[in-house]
Amino acid sequence: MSPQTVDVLGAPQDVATGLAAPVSLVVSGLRVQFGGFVAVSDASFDAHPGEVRFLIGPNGAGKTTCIDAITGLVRGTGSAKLGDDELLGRPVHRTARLGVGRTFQTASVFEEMSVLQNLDIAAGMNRRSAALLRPRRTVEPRIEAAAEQIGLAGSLEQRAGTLSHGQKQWLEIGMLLVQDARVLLLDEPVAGMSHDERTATGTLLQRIAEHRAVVVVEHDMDFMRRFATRVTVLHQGSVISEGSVAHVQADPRVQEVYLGSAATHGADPAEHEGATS
Amino acid sequence: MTGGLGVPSRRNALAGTGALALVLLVVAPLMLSDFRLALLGKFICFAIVAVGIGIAWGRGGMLTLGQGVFFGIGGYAMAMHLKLADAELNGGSGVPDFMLLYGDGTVPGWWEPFRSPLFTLLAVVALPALLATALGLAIFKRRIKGAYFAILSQAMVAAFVVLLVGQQQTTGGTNGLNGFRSFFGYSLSDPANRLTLYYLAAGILVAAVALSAALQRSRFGELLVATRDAEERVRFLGYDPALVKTVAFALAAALAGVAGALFVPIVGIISPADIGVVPSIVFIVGVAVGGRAGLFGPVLGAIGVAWAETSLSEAFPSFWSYFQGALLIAVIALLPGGAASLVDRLRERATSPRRGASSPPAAGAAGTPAPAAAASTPADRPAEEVHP
Amino acid sequence: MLHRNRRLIAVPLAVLTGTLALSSCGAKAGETTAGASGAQSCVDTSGDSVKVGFINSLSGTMAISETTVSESLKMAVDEINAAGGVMGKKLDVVAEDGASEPATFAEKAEKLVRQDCVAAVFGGWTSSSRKAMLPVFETNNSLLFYPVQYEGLESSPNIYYTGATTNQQIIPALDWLKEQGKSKIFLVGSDYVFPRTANKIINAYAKANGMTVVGEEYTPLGSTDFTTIANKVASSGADAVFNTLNGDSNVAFFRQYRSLGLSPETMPVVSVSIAEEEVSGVGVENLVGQYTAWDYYQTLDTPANTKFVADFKAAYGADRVTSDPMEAAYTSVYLWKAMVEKAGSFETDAVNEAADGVSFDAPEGTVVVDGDNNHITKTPRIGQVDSTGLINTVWSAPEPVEPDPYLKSYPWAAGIAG
Amino acid sequence: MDVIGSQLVAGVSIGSVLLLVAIGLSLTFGQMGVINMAHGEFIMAGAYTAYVVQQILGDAGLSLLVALPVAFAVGGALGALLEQLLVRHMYHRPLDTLLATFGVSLVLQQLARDIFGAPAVDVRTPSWLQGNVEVLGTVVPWTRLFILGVVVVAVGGLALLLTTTALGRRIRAVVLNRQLAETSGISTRATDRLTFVIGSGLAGVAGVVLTLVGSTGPTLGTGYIVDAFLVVVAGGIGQIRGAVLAAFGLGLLQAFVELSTTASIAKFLILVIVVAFLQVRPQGLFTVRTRSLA
Repeated sequence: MSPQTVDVLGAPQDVATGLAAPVSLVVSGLRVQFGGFVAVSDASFDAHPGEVRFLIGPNGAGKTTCIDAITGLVRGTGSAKLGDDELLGRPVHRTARLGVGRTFQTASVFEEMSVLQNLDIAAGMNRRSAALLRPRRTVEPRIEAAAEQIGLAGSLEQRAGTLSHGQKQWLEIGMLLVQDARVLLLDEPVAGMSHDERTATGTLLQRIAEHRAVVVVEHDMDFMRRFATRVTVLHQGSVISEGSVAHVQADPRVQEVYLGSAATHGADPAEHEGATS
Repeated sequence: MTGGLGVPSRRNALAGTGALALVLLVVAPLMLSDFRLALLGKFICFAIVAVGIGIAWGRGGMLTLGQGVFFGIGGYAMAMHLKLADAELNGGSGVPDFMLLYGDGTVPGWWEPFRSPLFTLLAVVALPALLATALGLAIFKRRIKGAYFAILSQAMVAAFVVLLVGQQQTTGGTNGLNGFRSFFGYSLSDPANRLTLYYLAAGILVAAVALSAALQRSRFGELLVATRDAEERVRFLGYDPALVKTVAFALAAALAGVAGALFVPIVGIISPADIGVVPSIVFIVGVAVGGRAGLFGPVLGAIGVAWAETSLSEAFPSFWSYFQGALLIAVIALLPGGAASLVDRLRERATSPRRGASSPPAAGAAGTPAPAAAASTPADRPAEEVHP
Repeated sequence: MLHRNRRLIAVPLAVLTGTLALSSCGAKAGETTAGASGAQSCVDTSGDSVKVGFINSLSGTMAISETTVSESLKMAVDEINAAGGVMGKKLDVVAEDGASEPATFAEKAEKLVRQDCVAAVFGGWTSSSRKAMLPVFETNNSLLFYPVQYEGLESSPNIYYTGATTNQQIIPALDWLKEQGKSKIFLVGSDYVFPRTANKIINAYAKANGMTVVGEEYTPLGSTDFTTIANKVASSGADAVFNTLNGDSNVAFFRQYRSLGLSPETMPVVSVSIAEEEVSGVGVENLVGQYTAWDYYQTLDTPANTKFVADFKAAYGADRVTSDPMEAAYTSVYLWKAMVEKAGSFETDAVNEAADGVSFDAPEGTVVVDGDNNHITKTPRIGQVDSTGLINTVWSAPEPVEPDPYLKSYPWAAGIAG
Repeated sequence: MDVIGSQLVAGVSIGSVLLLVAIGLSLTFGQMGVINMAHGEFIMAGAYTAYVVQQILGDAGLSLLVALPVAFAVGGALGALLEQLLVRHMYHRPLDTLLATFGVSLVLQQLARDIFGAPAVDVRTPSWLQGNVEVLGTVVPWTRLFILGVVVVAVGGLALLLTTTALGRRIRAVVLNRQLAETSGISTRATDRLTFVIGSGLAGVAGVVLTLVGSTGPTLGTGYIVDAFLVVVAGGIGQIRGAVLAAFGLGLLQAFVELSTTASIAKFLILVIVVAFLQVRPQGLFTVRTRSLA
């Protein structure tokens, strides 16, 4: 069985958990400041269900900081709305409860626990306290489905710490799925993956995006070209270009930014990464 | 098997708990002289504290150097009740003896509720739990953790002791409270009643272990470990780690309170020397030696260390300090999982040649498309830094 | 595996309720008199030796003082054994460490009495250790000999108090201060039962004798910062300080006191917890000329003391000193021997019966047991620290003072004993 | 006001002792996120060093001055030993280090008891430190001024070291971001060890100075350790200025609270105030975003 053949991420499940219909993430005028240093000066972008939104830019452009601000890890001003809910100014766990899920640059799973335990915890945000006090007796259908989706259905009892790097990142995505995140913010989800793994991940993301908003921060330009629906380019804390992959690649400002820093970062969208595909 | 986390399987937990109950409730009373049995009763009190520490520290990562506060609250609550009850015995004045001697001969208002046995029993559990909840929410909401939390909890116990010592007229000062004659109407000088007390303590310890086992196997138990290992991740999954930790901390506090309340009639005294900075760390020592994260490690460690102290210090008083220090250093440095992990390690060596060699499950390799390739290259990167 | 999980908790709970139901058949409080039920004495006097117990803190904070007591106890036992023992039986010592913790004292006392079956126990220092042990001795109806001056207000049929009670130390010291024309007293003490009780007595005494207490300060045990308290003392206008500080705190207090320019001439300090043993630790230079109140000093000129000091130095080193608690401990063993021999029995009740009027020519002079309260007569003495660290008697009560732990013979003390 | 003046002086004098016992701890805690429970015993070792030096040299004045550097060396050596044998192996487990070093403190205390005996030993105060001087209308003992002087020299020296030397820059770099420092070619191993030596050496110096205040016994250090931790925590990790402010703040607080209540209540209130303060500023007075505690 492969992710392509089983669809468990669709409407039935959302209905089952009572989550509202898919909604969009709209960020406008986001600004983050650390002391005197402005990490993000004025970022506006949006992400809608049905599209995979890529957030790219050279190192230090403020991509991860944007995610940090949206998820409440750092304080930002401006606005980030999920549907009608303003996300900024909430504690991290409240933001998460509104349906915002994120991954980290280094896959952050509970290493000591089994895959099943990882997923079960991620699925538990809305459990009542009484349910928390009981042991887990069965594998919930949505967990089983998500495990299927991320290709770990056969490894439910495996300790997460023993998973391969790529598997950990899938597990993390799986956790967002069972968490019923309405918007997924993924920070470099394919870092360190082989080409095949990247392809599988990209396909997975496209499927997820059918019912949820997906934002991907990525350096891998080849990956972006293959799977991005729309792209937002950040540079020094503000948006310099936005649009389809083709549009962004053609934008002279983007080329300038990437060429200017290509020598140090090796992230020229047109030349460097393209050569490997 | 639920896998990982050092949680014993249900069968093992049940067998272990049963064995513990058998030893404490049947074997020990048959084998030990009544003096040694009373000693064991005292160690059982420490073991009940240890079960709580196992939950808070072993499972939750909160190194609490302040369990003496909760132990003390439970102990003093019980001691106050016993003093008041004794004072009413045989048509007494209702004023505890030490207040007549050192105070102004009147019972302060905050003592009065402890005349009620029901209130006292409630207070023994609820007061420590409430205090821990209040402190926990305050501390954990502010994301104070790790070493900061340890130091704060230690400062807390230091403050508590200073307060107790300074209020001699109402707390007995350094003398503490002692000289109890009865326990809920039963004479404490009757050996039959003392035996009952022992059974009570042993029974509560067994119940505490069972509670801890149930907790470890519950979803909450898993969440607690997750919070210990990656607090931020838990937060991003929509949980408030402060709440998770507070619940565990309050549970540990309640267990310490119950232990303190049992300690009072068994040992016959509660004083600041039993609950200060050093006793609070010594509570930890037993847990560390036995194995902090396991189910039985804390219990066996606490009883074992206390037993060793009593028997070794009888023979060589100064040697004990060296031994205790060296034991702590050796266990923490070489065997952080405690004695329990030694057993696991031996068992593992016996069953499988190498830990890392256990191959990823076949289903994962066969059933997935492209990801399958990755499964064969286990990227065993060093464990993520654990925030204690 | 994941399913079918029965409640783990059910089994132990059943066990618990079962055991409770089974075993709750003991005596109700008040039904039996204390001591009667658990007091089957196991003391074995059939052989040619009999066991006695020592209980002193050999570790922890109190080890400083209590090891010396254990040494003089040992010396007394060795002497008695060399002279043929008690009623022809050699004494076997079982020594236990109280570890400076009251709960440990209670535990070890219980062990000595019930496990080792000793005929009598000697030791204890702090009030808290005595209070902790008291129920053990009363429940098992056995004997403790307690050798340290204390706060009084206690008298148990199972404890013999061979140190001074308040009317043999505190009150004589106040009499002496009054005699010296000191009328404004500053009280400094550690925060525990002895200083608090002593100061309660001092306040009552002052009221009745036209003296004023111009300040009363307590510091936590072990406190080493006396900046503020010394400032308060210096600016109080007191003409004497009554010091009930314990142990290490004295060092810090006297250092600070001295560096503020205060001296024995301008504002003498009378200490009741500094004996010869403590002087060197506090520093002779800090104490020279200051006063102490005890019933025994190493410098006493009695034949018994000359021998006691010489023997002690021979046993433990020429540089060692002897002090009041050591002497009281030494005396306690001999008093017990005399009581046992008068009773002709090691039984607690028989010994108690015989106790009244038993006397011993102690290093401090002849002491007599008062069978009413189990204390002994003692001769209060004010001493002054000299430059060698020894304490010389500057005032002595004309005759031994009868013990009065509840201060019944002092009208002004009416409210103190509750 | 007479009283205010005297309590100001008292507060500064309490604060200077607090600062001296805490400054070394603050350094090691900040550098490595490690709580050294044996710090108190290093202080005790310093105090006994003063005693031994005085026994050898005889003259109280000379021996005090000699003891200061010797105690620094003794403390530093103990620190190096501890770091080498224990702390560096447990770098990722700060709480375990806390417990293991508590074990070390038990052993060191008993060692002192066995070597020097349980009773306190007498370290004499030099004649040139006896007596007092009037400051702000208050009589101030020379010993207290001397302690203040030692504190100023120690803290000033440390500040200079951190700001002007290469070692100091390395230490600050590691405190700010250990990984980055490591990748920039700084040997964190060497830096850790040196920091530990300096921090422990300062504990030794504190021990010498404490012989001027209180008694010198095996439990000397335990009396100060909780207070020292509070200073470190209240001041903020790895922050010298934080430790300075916290120490003198707590000292003054203690002096003035004690004036109107008792010493016991004052001590209790101080602890409560620090806990409450950490509610407002969990990272202490001054904050560095350190990797170990962020």
